[in-house]
Amino acid sequence: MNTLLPILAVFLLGNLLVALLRVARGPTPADRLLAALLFGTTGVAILLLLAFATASAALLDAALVFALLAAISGAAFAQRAWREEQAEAAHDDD
Amino acid sequence: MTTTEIASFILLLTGAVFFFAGTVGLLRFPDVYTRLHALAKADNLGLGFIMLGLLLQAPSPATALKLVLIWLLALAASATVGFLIARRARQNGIVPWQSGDRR
Amino acid sequence: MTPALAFDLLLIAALLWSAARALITADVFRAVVLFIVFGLLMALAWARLGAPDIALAEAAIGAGLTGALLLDAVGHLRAKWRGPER
Amino acid sequence: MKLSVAAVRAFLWRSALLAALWWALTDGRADSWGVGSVSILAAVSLSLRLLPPVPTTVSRIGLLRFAVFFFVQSLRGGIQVAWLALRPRFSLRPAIHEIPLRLPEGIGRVLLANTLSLLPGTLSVGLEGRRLCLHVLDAAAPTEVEVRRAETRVAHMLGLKLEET
Repeated sequence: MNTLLPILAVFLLGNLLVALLRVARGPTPADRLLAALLFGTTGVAILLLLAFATASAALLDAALVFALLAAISGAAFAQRAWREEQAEAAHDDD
Repeated sequence: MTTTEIASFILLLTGAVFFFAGTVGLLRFPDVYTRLHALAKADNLGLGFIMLGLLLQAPSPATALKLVLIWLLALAASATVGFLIARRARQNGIVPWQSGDRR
Repeated sequence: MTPALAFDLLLIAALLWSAARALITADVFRAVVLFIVFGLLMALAWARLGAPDIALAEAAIGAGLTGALLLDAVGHLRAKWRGPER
Repeated sequence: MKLSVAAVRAFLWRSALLAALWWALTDGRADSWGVGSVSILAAVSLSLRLLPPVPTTVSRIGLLRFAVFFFVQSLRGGIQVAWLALRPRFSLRPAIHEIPLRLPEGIGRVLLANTLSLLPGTLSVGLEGRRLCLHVLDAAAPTEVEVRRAETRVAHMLGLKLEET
């Protein structure tokens, strides 16, 4: 079996975790929700690598769901959860 | 090692390099907008290369098509989410970092 | 150390970290984000344990739907808390 | 719904696309087509109701040219941002540009805004009417030229007419 795939998976997981630590520090809520983007790309890549390393095709479906749901939680955040300062920011928007 | 395996190897490594660059950009860049640049571009390209590398090892054409679909979905998702986050950050009054500011 | 073992150890550490942070954080919004992160990491863990179907369900329900609902709830709560003063 | 040539064409195209999607999702398994054909029919009829067939057609040569343009440019964008992140000396000169679009209202503008986030040096941060706000990594780069090029490609692909601003 290809030994490169598990090594790459570990490397990407390390990347993901370092980035997550950075993202968890903030400082703004927007920085925190970059985690959604991170899982949407790095998480998907890790799942793809795992799917090929263990030859389990079902993990590809999990990767598909990952990409979709990272997008949904990102959109939910931007549209619904974080609009507190909108009122006073509206006038200096343009 | 066949030529296909070598090509797959190189593509996968290139993908890993772009992911690494994306992470470094995320750590070094000063504000949320520049970090979005790093994530939206470098990570998507990294995923694209990983996808291409795995495409060469795909057991069936259907799996290959599914890989491409996953990549396109991830592209559309991160472009959209990136835009939504950037727009909301701007509406909520987060000022972009300027080259004179402290990091 | 084999790559598989390294992967599992990293994943375990990250799971414990995100779970602990989600529990002890005072800020609700931060806790929700950490909960989503925990759910997605848990999905990776199920994938490693050879249960792709549960990984799928965890990502869809645990992280996606619950996460979106919780984020929506945070938005409503904040609007309520801050609404009357402005 | 009145049966017209456009509707029939849209029906056939969408069925073919969704069939290809189903084939990929089920790994080409033959025994899944019973459920698959019912799902495809349901999805096509729903899509025809939610998004009625529109007279604008996607030009195939335009799609191909846009795809090539997009891949080359996103490669450039990724390399540029990777270089900016990895180089030892840190040099960013970000700015916000506001560019009036020539594309008509609708899917074209949204597609352009999303595409620009993946192209070198630009990130869409706002779209109100025809004004597109871009965050750029280098204030001195010829952003407007790049945006116009991408805009032209999108217009060609979707068969849209550019309006003068």
